[in-house]
Amino acid sequence: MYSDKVMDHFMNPRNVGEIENADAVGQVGNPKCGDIMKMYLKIEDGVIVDVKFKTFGCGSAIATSSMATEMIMGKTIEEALNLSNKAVAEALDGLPPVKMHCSVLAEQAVKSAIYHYAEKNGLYFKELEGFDPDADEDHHHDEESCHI
Amino acid sequence: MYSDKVMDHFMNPRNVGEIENADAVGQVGNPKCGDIMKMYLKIEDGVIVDVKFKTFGCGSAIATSSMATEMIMGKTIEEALNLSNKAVAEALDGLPPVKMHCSVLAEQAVKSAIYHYAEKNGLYFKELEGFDPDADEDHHHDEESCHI
Amino acid sequence: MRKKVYLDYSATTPMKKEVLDEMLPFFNVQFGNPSSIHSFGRDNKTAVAKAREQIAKTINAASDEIFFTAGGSESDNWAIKGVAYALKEKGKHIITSKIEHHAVLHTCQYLEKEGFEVTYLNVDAYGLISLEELKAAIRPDTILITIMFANNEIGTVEPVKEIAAMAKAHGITFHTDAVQAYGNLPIDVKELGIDLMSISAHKVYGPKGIGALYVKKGTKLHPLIHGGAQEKKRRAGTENVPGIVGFGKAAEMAFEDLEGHMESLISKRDRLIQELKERIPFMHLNGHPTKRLPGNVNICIQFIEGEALLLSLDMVGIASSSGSACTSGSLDPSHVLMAIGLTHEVAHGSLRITIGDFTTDEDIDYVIQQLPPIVDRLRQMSPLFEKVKGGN
Amino acid sequence: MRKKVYLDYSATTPMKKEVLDEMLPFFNVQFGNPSSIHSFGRDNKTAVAKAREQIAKTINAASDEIFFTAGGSESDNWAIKGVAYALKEKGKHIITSKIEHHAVLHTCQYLEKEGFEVTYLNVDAYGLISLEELKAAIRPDTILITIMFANNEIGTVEPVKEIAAMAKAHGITFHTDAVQAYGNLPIDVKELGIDLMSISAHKVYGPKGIGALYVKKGTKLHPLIHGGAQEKKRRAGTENVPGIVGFGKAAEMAFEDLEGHMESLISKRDRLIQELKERIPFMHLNGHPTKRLPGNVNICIQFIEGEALLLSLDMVGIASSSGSACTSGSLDPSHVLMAIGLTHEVAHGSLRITIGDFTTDEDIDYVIQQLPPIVDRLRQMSPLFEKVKGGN
Ligand SMILES: Cc1ncc(COP(=O)(O)O)c(C=O)c1O
Ligand SMILES: Cc1ncc(COP(=O)(O)O)c(C=O)c1O
Repeated sequence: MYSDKVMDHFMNPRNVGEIENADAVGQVGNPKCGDIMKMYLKIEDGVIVDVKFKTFGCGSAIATSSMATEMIMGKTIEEALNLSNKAVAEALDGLPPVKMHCSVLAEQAVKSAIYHYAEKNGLYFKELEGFDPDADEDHHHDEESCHI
Repeated sequence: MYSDKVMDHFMNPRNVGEIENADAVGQVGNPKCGDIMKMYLKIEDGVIVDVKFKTFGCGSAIATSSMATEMIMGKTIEEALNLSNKAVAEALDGLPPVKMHCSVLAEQAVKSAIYHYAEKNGLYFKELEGFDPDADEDHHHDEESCHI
Repeated sequence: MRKKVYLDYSATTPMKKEVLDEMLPFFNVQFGNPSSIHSFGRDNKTAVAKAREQIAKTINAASDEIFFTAGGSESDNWAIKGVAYALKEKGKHIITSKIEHHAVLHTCQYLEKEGFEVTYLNVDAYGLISLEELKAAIRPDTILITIMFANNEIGTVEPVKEIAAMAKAHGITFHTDAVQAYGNLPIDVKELGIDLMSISAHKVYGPKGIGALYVKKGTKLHPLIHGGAQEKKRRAGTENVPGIVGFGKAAEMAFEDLEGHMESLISKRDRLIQELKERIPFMHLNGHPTKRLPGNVNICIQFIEGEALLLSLDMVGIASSSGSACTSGSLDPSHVLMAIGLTHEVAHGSLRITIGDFTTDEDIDYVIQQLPPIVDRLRQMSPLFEKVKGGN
Repeated sequence: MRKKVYLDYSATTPMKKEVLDEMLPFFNVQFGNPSSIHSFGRDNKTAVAKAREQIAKTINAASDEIFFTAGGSESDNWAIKGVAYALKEKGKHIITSKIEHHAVLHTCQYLEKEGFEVTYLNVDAYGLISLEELKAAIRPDTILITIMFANNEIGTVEPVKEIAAMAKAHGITFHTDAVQAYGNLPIDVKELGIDLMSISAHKVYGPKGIGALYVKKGTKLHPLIHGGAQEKKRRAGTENVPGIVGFGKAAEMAFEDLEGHMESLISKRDRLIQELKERIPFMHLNGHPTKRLPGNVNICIQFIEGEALLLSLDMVGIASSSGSACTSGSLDPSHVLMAIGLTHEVAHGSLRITIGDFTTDEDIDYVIQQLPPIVDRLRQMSPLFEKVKGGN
């Protein structure tokens, strides 16, 4: 079902945990739908110098969180914002079709953290235009529609 | 499916053939329905001294014809008329339910032969009361109703 | 031991050893439910996918157009009821033929009781439907044409491509019961234009209790068995993994050398027909002489009755049938033999000998040697034959 | 080789060796079609009759009340649609519960689209239906009550006898899906008053792809699969002889010492529940503590998600499930867990461990040893657990 890479990142996830006094924290997902991702960033001079995550969710949710943290570590904010869910999935040698939404969550967790960071620091990133950190919650008014 | 007795009488039928100048001949059944029995009797002093049959039909039709000839051989006409289909079937150690009509045909073939004998010789047998040698044919106006 | 010659391949086939070998691990080693996430189940998902691919290949279908069922009868029921209920708002008229297998006929008759209308096409003396009659039967409310690929009793092969083309021209779904044709004739569903096709494993040296329905992508069809999400939610029930794996292997093997298989059967078939004709008077072949299943011999032997013939053959170890195996519970002559215009008397004397991959030339010789004296013996007992002899 | 512990017996069971041994000859030696007259077929008729008798005995039915199908799903579909269409002139209302298997639920939902009305009874926190609610749901046009014998996810055993009595008092046909109960609980269909009952072989160490429907004599029921005269004309299709023979043997074996089987499973089950409770905080048992299948353990482990749990267990060789195996294709939390009132969050953390005849005490020990650290590890990663710890 899962690639070896997914299983590796699930069994040995990188960067699990919290960052005390993180510069940016973002959380996406909904416990109703069975997955929540929380991302902590430490940012220095526009560069992500540390990142941690906590995830409640299935194997691929944990694996994509782990992979996403690896992919943005040491990157600039702009680079991190350009991280696409497809790139995360590809880095994991692919995900089963029903699990692609997990990679979307990972992308959004990063964006959400940076969104709050930008808000707090009065910064503007064109990559965040149109991004709504609460969009995911809204999706779920209809409980039937988790993971569409 | 069939008892050993049935298979024996089917594979080695007794009294197959015709009797030239038979005293009594009876035929019942209908080729449409897949079985015809023809019974030939030689009768002396009210006793059946010889009997032969020819049958077009399934295994149990042949076996019941054979068994019926054995059972009436040497018997008086009255005794032969009292031969019931159940007795024939029992003598064969039973027949499958769907094949019970074959034993009925055997009983009727005997009755039919004696019926014509009685007609020709102006005899009366109370056992034949109500017997209609053509009844079987009548059943089959409706082609669907072979072997009810 | 007494000689045993199995010549009833159209009723069912022995499973090939290679098929059994493939199946064995799935009974108690790799036994998991394919829907499960753990390793016992995951491997089986792969095994099922492989079998689906094996079967798809043999008929030039995509593997996601193959849906496993419990056999030919379920496939027929699913296809016919599935289309009928899915399209009932569009129309309620179905066209079929008079010589279909009971799995098709009785399903159609059931639908008649439920408010559908069914036209049963006639066939000619060979068992072929008429394309003109089919065309004339098509109505604006016709939703389904279901005509068998090849007949199980008399072996006649119907003009499937032409029927499919006509169905397509009128926007009507076309189903064909290919239970007998599959593995015995080349079938390219795309080239032939088939929308739905029923097949069954036990007719091609695979296991009993497993079949498939080919469903062309986009075909509207209600499920017959609702429930779990198996078979892409179109046919529920825990997958019969050993059966599916066995079917896959059997399918693959059946098409490894289809040409060779056909040639070998046809030559044995035609020799048997020829030799019997020369030895048995008042006998004739049912079905079409050439548009016919490679392994099918169906003859009527006059003045005697089929069951007596079967029993006598069985006593010398030859297994054959008289009419469809499925109908042997009934005593009415076969509806197929009636449809090709035989009288009841003649139809009662029908004998079907169907040959297959394990049939040898010696087996054919054995039948040629054994059948004529049996016919003689039974005719000597028959009051119908008497008259014929008298007339000689 | 890595340790492998199969604890998903409710999804499917490995076939017992004795069952396979019984089946083997029917694949390619005694392989005939039971409908055939010749010796290859005749013997198989006997084999099928024997299996029918074996199964009938286990539930105190007459053997002509047992009809073979392709599995539990087909049996459920047949029973429900069969009664619905047979009695639709009398009424179009059906009563079932919210915790039925999808084979029942989706069939009922299909019938709703076809013009029937269905009442889905609630269950309490244990998964038990309420007899009062059932009584209140009965209408003059109610034709069928279908309530499962025991639930496949949480193991709860329903008050079948009382339901049957109520159905009978109102002249309503009663069907029960006993796919999980059969072989794990004593079932006397006469004493319980059951009209129709679905069972499936692969849940009792028999083959996949074979099941049965018990049909009490006189029960009005349309066929689901029309065609040949098999199964007394009520279920068409060449008999899956090896499957049927295997089912017969498996049934016989399952009831040789049902008491012993139950005792052994219950003691392992209760020990596992107890030990896990002591080791894992924020965990609770789903389903009824005693009115429960002997082999069923179903727990919710808060703050973590079921699939992650399953995968982690799989990595140490433990096969288990989260919700019904059939529903694992979907990502929605199980409808059963919703029906007993769990929140989505909690339901997502469900784990079903089902034990069976090959489960040893060491297997139980292994789970007790392996599960708690896995839970710990996943909770350490969970943002939901964070808060709880904070609150401590
Ligand atoms: C309660 C219940 N009903 C029906 C079924 C369906 O049985 P099968 O998978 O044999 O079709 C199952 C198992 O999947 C079940 O647990
Ligand atoms: C033409 C045809 N259709 C359907 C069937 C039914 O297939 P099954 O017995 O696998 O259900 C058969 C064989 O019995 C058949 O010959």
